Amino acid sequence: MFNRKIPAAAMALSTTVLLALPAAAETFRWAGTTDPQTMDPHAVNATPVLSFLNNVYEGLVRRGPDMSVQPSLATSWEALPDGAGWRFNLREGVTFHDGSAFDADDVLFSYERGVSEPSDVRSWFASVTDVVRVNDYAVDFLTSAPNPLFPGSIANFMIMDEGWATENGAALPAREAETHATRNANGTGPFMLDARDPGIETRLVPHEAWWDTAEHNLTEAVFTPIGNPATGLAALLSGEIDFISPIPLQDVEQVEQRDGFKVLAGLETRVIMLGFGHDHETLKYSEETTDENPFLDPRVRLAVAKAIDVETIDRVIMRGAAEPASQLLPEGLSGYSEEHSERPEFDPEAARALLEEAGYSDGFSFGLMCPNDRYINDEAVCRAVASMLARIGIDANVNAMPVRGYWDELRAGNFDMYLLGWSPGTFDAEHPVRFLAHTPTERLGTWNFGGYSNERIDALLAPIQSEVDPVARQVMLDEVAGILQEEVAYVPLYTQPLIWAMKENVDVVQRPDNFFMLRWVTVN
Amino acid sequence: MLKVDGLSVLFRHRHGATTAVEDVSLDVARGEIHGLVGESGAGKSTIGAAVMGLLPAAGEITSGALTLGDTDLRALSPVEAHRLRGKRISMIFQDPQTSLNPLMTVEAQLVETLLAHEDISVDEARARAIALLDEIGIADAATRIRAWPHQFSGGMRQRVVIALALCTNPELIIADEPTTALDVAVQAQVLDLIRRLATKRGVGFILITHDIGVIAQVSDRVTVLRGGRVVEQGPTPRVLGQPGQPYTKALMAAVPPLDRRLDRFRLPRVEGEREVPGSADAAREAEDWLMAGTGTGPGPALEMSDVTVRFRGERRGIFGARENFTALDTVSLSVRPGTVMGLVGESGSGKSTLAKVVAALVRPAEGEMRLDGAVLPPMGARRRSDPSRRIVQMVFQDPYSSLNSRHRVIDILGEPLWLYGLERDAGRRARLARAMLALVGLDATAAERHPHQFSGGQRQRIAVARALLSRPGLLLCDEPTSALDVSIQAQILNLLKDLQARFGLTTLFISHDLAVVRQMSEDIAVLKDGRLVETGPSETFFAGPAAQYSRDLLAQTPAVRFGMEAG
Amino acid sequence: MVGFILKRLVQSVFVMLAVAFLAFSLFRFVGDPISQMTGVETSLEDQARLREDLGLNDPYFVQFARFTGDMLRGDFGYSFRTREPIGEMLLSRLPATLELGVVALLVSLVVGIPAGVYTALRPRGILSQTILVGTLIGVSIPTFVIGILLIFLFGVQLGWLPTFGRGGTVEIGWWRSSLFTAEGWRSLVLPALTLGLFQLTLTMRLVRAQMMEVMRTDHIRFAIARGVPWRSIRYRHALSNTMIPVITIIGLQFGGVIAFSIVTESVFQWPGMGLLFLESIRFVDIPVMSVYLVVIAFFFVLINLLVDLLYVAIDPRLRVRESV
Amino acid sequence: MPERGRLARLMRSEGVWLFSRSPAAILAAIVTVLIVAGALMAPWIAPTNPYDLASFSLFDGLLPPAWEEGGDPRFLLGTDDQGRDMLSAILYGARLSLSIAAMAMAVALVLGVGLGLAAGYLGGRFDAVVMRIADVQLALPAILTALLIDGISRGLLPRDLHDDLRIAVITLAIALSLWVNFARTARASVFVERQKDYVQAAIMMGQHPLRIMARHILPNIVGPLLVIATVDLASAILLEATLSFLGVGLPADSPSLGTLIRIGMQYLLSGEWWILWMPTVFLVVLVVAINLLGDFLRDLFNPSLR
Repeated sequence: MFNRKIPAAAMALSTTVLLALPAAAETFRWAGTTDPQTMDPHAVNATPVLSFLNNVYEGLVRRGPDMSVQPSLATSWEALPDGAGWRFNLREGVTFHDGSAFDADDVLFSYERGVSEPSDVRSWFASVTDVVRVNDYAVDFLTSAPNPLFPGSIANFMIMDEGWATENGAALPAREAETHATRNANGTGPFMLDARDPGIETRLVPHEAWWDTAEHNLTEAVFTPIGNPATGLAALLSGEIDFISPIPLQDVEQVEQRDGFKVLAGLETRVIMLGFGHDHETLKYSEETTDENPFLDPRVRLAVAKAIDVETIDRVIMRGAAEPASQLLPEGLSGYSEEHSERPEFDPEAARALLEEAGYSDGFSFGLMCPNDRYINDEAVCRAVASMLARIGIDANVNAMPVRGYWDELRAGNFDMYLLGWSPGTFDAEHPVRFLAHTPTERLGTWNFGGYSNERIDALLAPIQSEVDPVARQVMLDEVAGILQEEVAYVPLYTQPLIWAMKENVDVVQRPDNFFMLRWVTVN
Repeated sequence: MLKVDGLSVLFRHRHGATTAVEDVSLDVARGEIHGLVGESGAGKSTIGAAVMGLLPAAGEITSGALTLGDTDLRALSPVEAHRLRGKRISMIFQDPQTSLNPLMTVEAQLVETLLAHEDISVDEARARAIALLDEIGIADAATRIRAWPHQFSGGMRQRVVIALALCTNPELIIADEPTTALDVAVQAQVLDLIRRLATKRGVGFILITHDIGVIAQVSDRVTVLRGGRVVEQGPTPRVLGQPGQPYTKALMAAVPPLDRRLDRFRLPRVEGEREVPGSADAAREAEDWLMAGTGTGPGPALEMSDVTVRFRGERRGIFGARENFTALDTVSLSVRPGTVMGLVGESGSGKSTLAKVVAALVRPAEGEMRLDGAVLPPMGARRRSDPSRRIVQMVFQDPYSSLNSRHRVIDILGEPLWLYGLERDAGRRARLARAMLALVGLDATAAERHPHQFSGGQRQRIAVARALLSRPGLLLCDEPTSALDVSIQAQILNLLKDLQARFGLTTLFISHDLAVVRQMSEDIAVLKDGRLVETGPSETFFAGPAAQYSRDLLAQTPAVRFGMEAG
Repeated sequence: MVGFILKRLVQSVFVMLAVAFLAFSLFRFVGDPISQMTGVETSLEDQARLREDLGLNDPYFVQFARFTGDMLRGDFGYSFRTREPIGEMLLSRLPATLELGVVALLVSLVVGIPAGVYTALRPRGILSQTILVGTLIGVSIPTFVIGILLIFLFGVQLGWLPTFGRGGTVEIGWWRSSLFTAEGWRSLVLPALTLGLFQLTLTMRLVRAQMMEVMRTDHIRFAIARGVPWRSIRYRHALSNTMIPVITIIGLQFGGVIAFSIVTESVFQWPGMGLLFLESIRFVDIPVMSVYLVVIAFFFVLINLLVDLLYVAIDPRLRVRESV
Repeated sequence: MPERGRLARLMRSEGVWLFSRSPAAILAAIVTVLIVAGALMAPWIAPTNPYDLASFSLFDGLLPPAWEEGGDPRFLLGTDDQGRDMLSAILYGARLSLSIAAMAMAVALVLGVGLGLAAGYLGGRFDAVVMRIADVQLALPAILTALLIDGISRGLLPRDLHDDLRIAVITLAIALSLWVNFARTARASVFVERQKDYVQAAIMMGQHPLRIMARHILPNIVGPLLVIATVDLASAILLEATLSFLGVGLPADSPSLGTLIRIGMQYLLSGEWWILWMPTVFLVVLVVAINLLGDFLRDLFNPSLR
């Protein structure tokens, strides 16, 4: 389901890696901006935590370098008759880090733990009605409706050892106080947790009895968080660390010019877009137009789309590392609509004409809300968008704020337009529709801050989720993409780049979901 | 021993340079105490500093020879000069409180000075230091030597300072106002000590002071200075007894005699003296205004019965709890209307506290005050609008801090008129203020200037004018002239006497100087450690004091007794 | 003595309570912790339940009472982010901040005092003027710029010193120190220099002004008049009298050191309490923020008390009571 | 009877003579006046208005200063990532920084001197309370005060009002962390002046305490306060820069010097050196000049040092 576009770099590398023989053993030091909060695989459903723990714990399935779903603790899986669910046949002879064996009981225990109240990964099992133990090495996941993507969607559901967890009082994820599993781990993954000093340093060592063949040549891996980007870059350039992600876009050129270092600039599966207040009767931050909300008129929204020159934003602010986006998910992911891969072209004259047609020839002012520490150069992009919109007469006053308070402001509707980035957890087109396009309810459309609502899209969601035939599913997804584009529900801008920097002698695999897999790292 | 020949010193500052000392010559023989006397600004300290080679940065010796024995002091290199200091010439300063390093024990400072000039062992140095302290009269020197400076009283500390200056047996000691900060009793002892050291050890002294009494009591020869020039020089009895120069005569006339009471100081005019009489009619206008206010009768009678003041003791260090300190102990006193009551006592006797109690600046623990029979509410009880706020006025001791340096004189004087509503109209207030300036002997142009542009004497005149502008009945004078030079003091005392007599102000005149009190007051009260020792008419007191303490006080006050003919 | 200390401790409790109240009032305004603690796909329902479980819906004063009650019992509560006991977190971060602070203060004293004395004794000297203006420029550049510059100069270009973090630490009981290894000291140099520079200028200017003042006092003039050697006049008489007021000011400055450490720790990724506080702000981890501030207030009050006691220890006028 | 310029005349005569003799003070004064004038007249002398989003375009982004190759004469000091002319951004930024610092200083002065004066004069419990509040304030790092006020204003004020009050929030935060210096200095000076006879005389005459404090004591303690004011003005500007670094500062589209430096930090290594160094050098020159003036004033008012 992946075509050539994404991620070329990763594809090329993955083939070479398999052939290279592990060279001399090394301690690999790597850094990132945030420290994983916890070692408990079910406590927090956030990329930094899941990415790190994927080196220690394993799920029934795992994603390969090209995001393809591969067997892991399950050797094979097949759909149960008439879409009742999926059967997973478990791998035998697998042992946890503390030596205890892996079997179906551990899967059942992990499922119970995953759907328990304190767990944060309950949403993965929304469609699961029951889990049945077939035998020691086979388990059935029964779903309320046929769910073709189910195996891929639980790639991050990591299995814990029932014995170890219950003995150490970690049967459930931590609610208020930490449990043993918060700072210790006992997974089946390629690396064992050797030392954990939260916020300072975490040390992993290879798990000798790992069931798969090790493609890395590391003897030890040490992770240290470095909050300040400039300090992180200095740490790399001074040779104290071997790898860091991300580095600021503007420093890519400098790092590449230095000998002994290299940069891997791919694309992350995250689309940055502008959202509107579809359910706002009036503008909330306008000086003069306080009695109506021009953005309710699709022509005004289209004018906004046409007024923004994404090429220049990419060239100047993103240093050419980004990729213009036309839909809510990046090109190349499953369910991407080729039909609607054209985004409205940059035409300020047409934009002004549209505004005139909609009756706002002398423009209006409004509030553009943006985070300043969430996405790459988010604040700079906001200011660029504002200055471009000002050129067609609509004045945005930008209010950039730290992300800690950003989501509350959006949930409270304190915006006229807002910047949002979305990375689909299931790497499929259904994910953004479920969270961003569906009318906001208790479980669905939870990130649809603007309150966009379209009966047709709401109606299509369930069939998309349960349609087994990929062609029929794609037709429905194309229709949804068409509606969103035609109504300009959101203005997708670009797919965010993924910038990893490392020493010359380090080879890694860059996956678009920004997961860093130690098992593909070789230091030569 | 010391020979100064034609010394001139120049001070450079932003307006160019002024000559502080001009063509001064004097010599000091072994064992001789040579007095240097003159009013402030006469250049006495400058000469002392020049001899020591310690002139401030802006100062410079332009001419003259300074020789000590056969060493030419001006030819010495800085290193040689510094080695000479302490070895052959030493110096003593005025305020014992600040002359000793508070963070070093007396022993450390003595031993350090000794070792600086003689290579002897530390034990030897300590032994000599202890012997020296014994010699200058510090009891139990062996243990007292290890004490810190703040553990000594003022007088004892000055003895330590003298010991420090003496310990390297210098040939000459320059004492710059050594006794000015001391009480009369302690002053007498220190002067005796200096006398003894000069005769017994043959040490030469240059005694710099503005107090003619001190010069008379202890100096062998004296040089009278004015404006940096020598007015007269010679043996003390002759110079002070039969002054040749008019300035010396005027100086002697201004010294308040202890043996008799003058009705008024007769100050002969001395050429060059800038006496600016206020314009007569302006003064009369102020006089009429005052007369209209106070009416014909004399000022109110002041009675104080069993007034006691206790201060919460200074928290002596972090460790001890506070113990209370009784400043006044059941003092009962009455001042007859329209008369001057002199209040005398050593520092710490509580005389200022008494004035502050009357002025409601200090809260009495017990006791009662009455003004013409009516209760005078103490501090805390006396509301700001109470009539006594106007009737009771005070002139403070330090002329430099009793006037707000940021206000013009016209504002300072206008304040009481405005505050007590004596004169609503601003224009009238200004006129009245100028008139009052004339009454106290200052010209009207003073109104526009700031306090820092006046001399100490002029400032006290302004302070008196301020007091008068509230038409007071009772005037409290807390040592009004002790910070002034003798001649200025005489003028201010004359002013107070005239004003008191003319307007019948009841006055409480406080001083530590018996001679001054004798000139001012009809009645006298003597305070010691907060208790009233004696009270009564002053003439009978001075004829023969009843209390032994009073007699000692009178005996120790240095008096100019050279059979000088009355002024 | 005991009375004095008791009185100060009572006052310190009041100060800490006030700080706790102020810190806790942050609870309402800095942002919603729940959105930081849960993932992207967590349903609103789950978020609501988490908020209820953590007692965040209780009225403000109930939460504050619970917070102070726990504090008094020594239970500092748990971090929203890592669920760790906050007492333990702060204890593990405390040595880093204290060591950095003390070394920075030492740097400012060891360099500041001699420089202050030199510029006081030779006010017009060329070297003095350059020192004065030089340190002024140092103080005028924002701390974080200086930090980054030092990192790039000494860490990247010259490679002499580590660019971040705290190497070579040795565990002594719960106290993790970097003072016992060369590596530990190497990682301390740059942060201590950055943090110390501001204090250094302040100390130098203070010593300079105070020294010039003392050189004019009577007892110094009397010492000169006694021919006491210049070296003793300057360093024994003058300097000791200079140090007394300087010590109190430096004691107060230590509070400033802790405040500035937030910036320095974030630039050098120095695992101290300042960095923890910054991260807790970014993550709206309110219990950690509140406890940090109360602990800082406690340190501040403790330092004030120590400075007062030091003052007494040095100045005999306060120490020895009886007078003759 | 308000006393008008006399105090100033007194200072000037003495000050001018001293001023003329110290080259450092003259240089510092010239620099400060130039910068303040430049900042105040920014709208007229700056080539473009960096706050008007339509006046610059992204195409001109990251241009080096005019004299460098690749530079554009229109932008003398080059442009930032948004294509904003650095010179105009610095002038406007300086204007914003100076106005914030000055306002914060004014508030800190009034609050600090008011409380310090009253604490020193009244003494007793009031003094203890004020000093304890000062302790609390000193214990709170500036960033926390900024956060607190920012949070409170966000909570209490209507949303849109909150945004354009951000400047007021930062000013108040800086003022709150500076008033303690004034309070302590004023209190110490009042202890000294209170014992002097002219205050005792005023008390004895029955003048109203407020009048004694305002007309008598305050004019006499202006010296030390002025010194503190200049030094604190410099630290106020620096504090604003640090708050911006910690992400609590001003919004990016109306940048102050501090925000410009924060943005510049991101380009420290990436070759666009001028985005960081132009504002930083400008800030350093300004702060050094103000500090030198502060030193000169301290010497002027501290006669013993002359």
